Amino acid sequence: MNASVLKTLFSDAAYAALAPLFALGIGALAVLVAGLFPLGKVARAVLVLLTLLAAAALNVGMLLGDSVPGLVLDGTFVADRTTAMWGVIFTIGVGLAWLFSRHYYDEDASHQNEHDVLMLASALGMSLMAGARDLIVFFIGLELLSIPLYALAAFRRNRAKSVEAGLKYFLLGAFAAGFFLYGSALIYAVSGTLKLDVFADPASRAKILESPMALVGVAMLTGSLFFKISVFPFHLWVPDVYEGSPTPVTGLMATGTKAAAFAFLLNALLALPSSTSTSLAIIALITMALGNLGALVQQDVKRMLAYSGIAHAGVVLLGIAGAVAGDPKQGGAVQAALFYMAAYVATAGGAFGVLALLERDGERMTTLEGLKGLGQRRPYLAAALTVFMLSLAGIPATGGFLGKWMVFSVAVRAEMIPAAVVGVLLSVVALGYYLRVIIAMWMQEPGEDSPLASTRAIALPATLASAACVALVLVMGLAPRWFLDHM
Amino acid sequence: MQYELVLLTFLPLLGALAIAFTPKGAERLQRLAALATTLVVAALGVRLFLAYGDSGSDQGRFLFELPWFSLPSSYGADTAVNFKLGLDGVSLLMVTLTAVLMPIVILSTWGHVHKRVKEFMVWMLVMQTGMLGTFLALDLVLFYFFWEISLIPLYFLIGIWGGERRLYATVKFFLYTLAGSLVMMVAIIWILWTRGTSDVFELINILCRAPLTEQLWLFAAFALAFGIKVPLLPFHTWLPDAHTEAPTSGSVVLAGVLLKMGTYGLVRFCIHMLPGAAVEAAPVMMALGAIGILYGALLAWAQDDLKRLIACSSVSHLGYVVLGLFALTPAGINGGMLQMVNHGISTGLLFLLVGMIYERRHSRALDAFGGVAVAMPLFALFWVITTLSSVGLPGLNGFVGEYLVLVGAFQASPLWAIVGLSGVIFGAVYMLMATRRMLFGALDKPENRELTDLNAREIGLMLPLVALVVWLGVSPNTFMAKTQPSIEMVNLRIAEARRAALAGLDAAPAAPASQREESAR
Amino acid sequence: MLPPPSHAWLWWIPLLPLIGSALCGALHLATLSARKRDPQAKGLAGLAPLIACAAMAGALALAVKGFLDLRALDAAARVLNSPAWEWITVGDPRQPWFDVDLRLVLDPLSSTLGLVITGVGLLIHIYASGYMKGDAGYAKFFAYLNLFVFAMLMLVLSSSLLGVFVGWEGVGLCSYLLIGFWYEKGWPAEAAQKAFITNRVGDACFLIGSFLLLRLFGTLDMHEIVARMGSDFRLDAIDENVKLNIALAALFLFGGCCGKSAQMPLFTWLPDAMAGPTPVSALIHAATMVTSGIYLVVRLNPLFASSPAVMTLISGVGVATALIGGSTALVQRDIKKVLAYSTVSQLGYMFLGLGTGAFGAAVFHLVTHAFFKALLFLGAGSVIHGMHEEQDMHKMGGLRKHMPQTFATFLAGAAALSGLPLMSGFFSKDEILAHTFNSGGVYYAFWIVGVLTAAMTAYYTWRMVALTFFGPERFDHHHVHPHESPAVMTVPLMVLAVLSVLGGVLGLPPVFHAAHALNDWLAPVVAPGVAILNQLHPHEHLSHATEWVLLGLGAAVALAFAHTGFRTYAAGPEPDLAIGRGAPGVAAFLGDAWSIDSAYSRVVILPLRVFAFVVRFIVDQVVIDGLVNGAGSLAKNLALRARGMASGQLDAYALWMGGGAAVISLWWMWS
Amino acid sequence: MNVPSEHLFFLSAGLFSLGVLGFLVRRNVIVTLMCVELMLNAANLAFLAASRMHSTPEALDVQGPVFSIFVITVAAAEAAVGLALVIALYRLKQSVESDSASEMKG
Repeated sequence: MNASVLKTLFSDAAYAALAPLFALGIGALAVLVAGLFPLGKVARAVLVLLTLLAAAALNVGMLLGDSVPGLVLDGTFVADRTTAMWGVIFTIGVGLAWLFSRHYYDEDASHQNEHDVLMLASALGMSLMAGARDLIVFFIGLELLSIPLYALAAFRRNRAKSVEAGLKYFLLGAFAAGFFLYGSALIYAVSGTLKLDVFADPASRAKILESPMALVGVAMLTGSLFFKISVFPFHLWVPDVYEGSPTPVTGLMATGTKAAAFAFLLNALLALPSSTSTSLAIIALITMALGNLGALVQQDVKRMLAYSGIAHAGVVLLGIAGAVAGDPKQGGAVQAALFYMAAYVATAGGAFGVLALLERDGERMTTLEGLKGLGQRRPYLAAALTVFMLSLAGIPATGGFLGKWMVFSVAVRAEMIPAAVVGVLLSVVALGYYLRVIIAMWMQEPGEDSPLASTRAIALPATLASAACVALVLVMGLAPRWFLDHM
Repeated sequence: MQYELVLLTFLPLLGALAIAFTPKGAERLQRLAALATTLVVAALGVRLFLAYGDSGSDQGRFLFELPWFSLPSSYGADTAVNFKLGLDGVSLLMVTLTAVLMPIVILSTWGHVHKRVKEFMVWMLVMQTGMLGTFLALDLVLFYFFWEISLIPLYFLIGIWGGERRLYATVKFFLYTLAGSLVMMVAIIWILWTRGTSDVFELINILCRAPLTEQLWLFAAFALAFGIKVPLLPFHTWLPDAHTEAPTSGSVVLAGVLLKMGTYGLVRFCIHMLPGAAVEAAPVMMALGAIGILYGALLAWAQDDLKRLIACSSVSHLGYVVLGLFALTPAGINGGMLQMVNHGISTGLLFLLVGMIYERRHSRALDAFGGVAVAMPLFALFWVITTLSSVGLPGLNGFVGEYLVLVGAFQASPLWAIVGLSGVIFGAVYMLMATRRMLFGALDKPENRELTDLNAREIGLMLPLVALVVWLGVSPNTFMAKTQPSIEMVNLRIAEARRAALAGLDAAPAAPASQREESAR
Repeated sequence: MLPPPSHAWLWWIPLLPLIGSALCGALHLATLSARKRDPQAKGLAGLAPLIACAAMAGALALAVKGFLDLRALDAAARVLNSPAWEWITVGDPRQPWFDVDLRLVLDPLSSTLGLVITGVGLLIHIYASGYMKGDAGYAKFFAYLNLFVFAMLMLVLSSSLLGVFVGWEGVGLCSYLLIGFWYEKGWPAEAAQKAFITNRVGDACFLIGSFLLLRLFGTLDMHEIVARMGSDFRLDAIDENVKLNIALAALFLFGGCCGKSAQMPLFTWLPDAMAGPTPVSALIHAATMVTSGIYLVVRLNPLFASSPAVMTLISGVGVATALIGGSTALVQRDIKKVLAYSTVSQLGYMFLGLGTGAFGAAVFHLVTHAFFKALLFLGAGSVIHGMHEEQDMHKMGGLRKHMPQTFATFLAGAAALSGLPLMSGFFSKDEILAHTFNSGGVYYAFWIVGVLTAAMTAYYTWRMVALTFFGPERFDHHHVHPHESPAVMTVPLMVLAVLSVLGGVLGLPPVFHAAHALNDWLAPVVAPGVAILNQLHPHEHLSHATEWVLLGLGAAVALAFAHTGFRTYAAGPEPDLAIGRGAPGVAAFLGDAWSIDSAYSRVVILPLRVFAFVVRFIVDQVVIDGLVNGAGSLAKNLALRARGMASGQLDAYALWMGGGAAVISLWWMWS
Repeated sequence: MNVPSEHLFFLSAGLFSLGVLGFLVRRNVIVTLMCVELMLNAANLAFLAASRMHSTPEALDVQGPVFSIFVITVAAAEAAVGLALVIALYRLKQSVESDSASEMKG
């Protein structure tokens, strides 16, 4: 390998493309190193914040800039407006999780530094996944995201639930990774390449997919991605892991991980033959049904939101199925999924964040019983959670509504109207449990054993984060033009 | 650009925001602020009504239009979704009714809302914005926005200030109505994608030429959403529950305005936008309307809870509206439109009255009363006037609408008109039964002896409505003259569709190219 | 066609009572608020009768002016037209799809009715100011009464069928309010409800009739309809389908008349309506409202005349109602009930006459009946008043000594009702029977029943007179002190007595070689119908000889049965008890008006009520709402089942994943 | 030595299946972890086999070997995290059976 090759590989465009990743990576290392020095809490926080802001700024710069680097590194990584938008979404997701984690681990505060590093590393993984045009790159990104999350899930290692969550996530995640690798190997065996652009040309795609081996490979790959985005029948880990993990981490899993997996899935769409659209749609509908039904009987709001997340994954998958079937609108599915996930990150991130805040008052606060009368005790928190619930339910004036609209639009455009109708009707079931949260907060008096009014003030970072989520959700619902134009 | 409609629509929301930031205990301030806001809105509404002449553009007046965002369409350019508000003959009466009814409703809360006043007023005002927006929106997406948003305030109003089974009722209401709306959403998505515009009047011009099968599918989706909202038999079961549990003011708004969103939608979209399908589906819709009249009346007759009885009577009365609209004759449509207003006024009054007696007696069971007229003669006076308006006595508002509906329906289908006519009889049966059991007879129950008659506030808030009852009954032309040009446009479309159907043609499918030209305007 | 609308003053005829009503209503409200401070306060309620009577007098004066104006015109041109109130306009006002213009039209028919309404009405108002004195709702009563007169005048003056309907329902409303005037007693409220709802059944028929007319003629203006019946709707110019539609319209309109005029099968409300104060019974349930059905048929006479089957039906219904009413009146103990069933019966006569095409005769009987039945009701009211609200004739007797003026006037009314020779009722009833006899065919049977009913009428009338005013005094002297009513009540009685006795001069039979004033007066109105009837089956006028025979027969029957009735009961009510002992079944059957009302309760109302509950509890709650709630519980059940999937076991989760991947692979390979 | 590539694929498929099966039936978390390793290495084998298939004597297809190296690296990291979790589990439950980590369900 000579210098000229390296020069073409690491061109200016490549540096530009990778700049956000560098920012995150350097930041993560810096925070890690900073842990060695007796720096104040604030200083370390500033460091994390700076890292995230830098990454976000670089992404936004790419989003608004005149030109984008495009495919770099021999076509294994892409940096365009879409990945930049994903990058913004990831940084927001991680930033939210980080902000809400500020005062979460009172008893484990000594490891806050490691926690922050892991979070930043996972952000790096997400960005890598979103830009990956090569299975190797994607795998590295995936593991860079997953391994920190395994650790984060079990971060409260003195609690059985947390460790159980970490273990389950880890084992099943590794299991899924095995599928991913084997699937990649099969595709590689047939096509002779690990780059995704081999699927871009319809002729070569058709040739590859003629081979059953490649089809099995694609199926295994898809299955492992389904695991990350929590689609039936790969979704079962989600409730347990979400429930057991520390709530800010759950928020991160629900938002960032899922968004990253979707980002790659949309890139990998080309690999899926249009004949799979029916099966994808059916899987999507089953996922929505199981997610919504599962949530319907939960008492713990965290677990309920886990199931709700499954259902939401089903919704996006329906859009993807539409795209696979043939969305006459070029890039429509990507736009829809981006918008949907952006709204979902703000919404679910905010919702888990509020739950994290409530949890400090005692574990039971995240149950429906514990939420009773919250509207009277803490009207602002309750109002924020209400907005999030309405957005999750897809009620207008929230980002969730327009996201739902756009995703179902994809299905309608692909003329999968029966699936779209069943899908929207399943979201009525979903409303059933979102309303229960609202009912508990506003319409029921606190029970006898409900927690008393908390005297603890809410920390500034969390307040800011919640307010930002509410604002984002509402802006996306009411004035979505900017987002739509940039997605 | 004219800002009247924006002001009208969002003034309540501003008021709500202002009230939200008042201190917690300042109930008097909150009540007065809400009242003041709604009074200003009512004044604006009346001004618009008066300024709305009987000639002018029929594609929306006082137009306000701002580009909002765009969504994909099957044409090169994206579908521009505009924030477009406009008033026309179809929405005029409903907008005015919404504006005028709200101060009355707010004033009525003095008597029955004692907890969490601030929140109550906020939700009431938010609801007004939602309702006005629904009626004024001349963009399909915007319409859907407001349509769904207006569910939330009522959800809270019933859920927080409702009766014993309020949670059941409010969830049922929300889920049921939403289920229908979501199917409509799919239809709207389809329209936007295939037609490349979301402007209501453009779509009205485009979709009437859509193939009949497509029209019928779209019709089914829209009619389901509106039918549930109306509510049309057999989708009505949420209504009695919601009404029974809602606080008085919630019931008044629900009956007075919210249900009309459904009938408004039927006129605006199912009939005007999809005339071909409307002509095809008219027999079914008329049948549902007519059977609904009878069914609701029988249901009401078998109730012992006063409020539930009136709720069931709503099913019956709205059956008239649907019967009239889908007669698809000028008389029927005019009657249906008028009947919407009439029902809003008279059923609103009935709910107010039930609320007033409930505040005093804490019971709504018919058996708990008897001889109330002796203790509360003024209450009895208002009740009887309202009852008569509700049963359609000539000279009061109910009659004109009912008669036009039946005339129109008879032209289209004597059978369903006669079935609907049974409502004239049964309407009297249940209303007079309720009146007799509550007002008349001996004042023999000790709890009833202590009842005090209506006070000045209660009389004052009902007087405007009673005046409307008489005015609409004696001079309906004041109102019909204004709506007439717009309804004439609907009639034209129906006539075209009828001709097409008679000619045995699938409503001539226009070439996509010409549609594009039209939408490109 | 109508003359130009130049008589705006016509509006004042109904408006004066309306204003009076509003003023009296205001007085009542003022009284109510005064009573809040002092429960015994009367406030200004005492002014109410003055206002009401003034309004009535004004209306009467205008009606008289109208009558005189009409008289001054040529017979063919006797129509006064008022400007229209454009009530309902659907579509462009210049070329509406459908419009209703309310205009008032005074012609000989509406003028006659208007005079009766305002004239008899005024007398009853005056009477009521004495009768109702001291009642808590004194002012309210006059507000209702004036409102009634307004509605009744709208009914007879409107040229549009919908205008008629305004009055039609308006009088129904006032009837409801006035029957239930003493609602705190309970049963008047029930009677009121029954009256309103039974009338509504008729009103629904009326509406169907109006729809059919609208479909046929494209207008609801009755003068136009009548005119067109003579032009483009001539029987020889239309096909069977149109004929059928005309017949249907006539049939449904007659259905409406059955409700309002208490004919079979809808007559059952009228006897119950006696729960109202007696002046109400006199005004509404004898003199005016119940005759609106007759008015409507006469007004639309060519329409009815064109459908012979409907005409026969009208006669049949009329005569059947007459028989049922008359026979029921035979055994009633309540004096007002006797009069009520008598009214039902007399209305039956009027319809019998209408069915034979004797429109003039029917109106003639309407007018005389208004006089004598109002008189009898007011007399009965005077008796009841004097007897401290006692209505049972078995507890009366010998009252002629205590209330001489009432007694004397009552006798005049009884004579007229029973058709004693030369009384007003004699001529009007005879004219109807003569027409029936002359119609031949099935009408002979009707005639026989008519004569039979006439006999019954004479019998029960004089039974009533005997039981009330003759025989031993059967009341408790300690508690009841019968007394004559004040002048304000007896003077109207006297006026009415004079009218009852002399009313016959309006329509002397041809054999008297005098002009039949009323028939001549009404001729322009009824001419189209009569022409059609003559065209359908021309028949000769009765010969003078036959007419003498019929007159004689009528007189003989009346005298004989009046005598029998009087003699049987002159000594007291024992014969009643004897019938009760001898033939309890018959007595009960007749006393209960042939058990028709209870049959309705069993066959119509009860099943409907049961059906309503079935709808509520089974159809609505179990089936429809069951489906809705079922969807909810289905979701919940499914959810509980789906829950088992998440067992918490790692290997189970992995199995799902592995299996899922395998299935997806196979699926994709296979498809 | 000229083993046909197909044989290598069969071997790797067998190893992978073995890993999956082991994952499914064994309860001991450490054994499960080993099974995962087996799956990863089966994939590695497949990568290398494929690489051999696509390589010509002139040009080696490096994608497969590169991926394998990454996989080995990642597997090491995974093992580190995994074993740490096992220790945490053991500290809390005194057991390394996966059954002991099934508190949350439903």
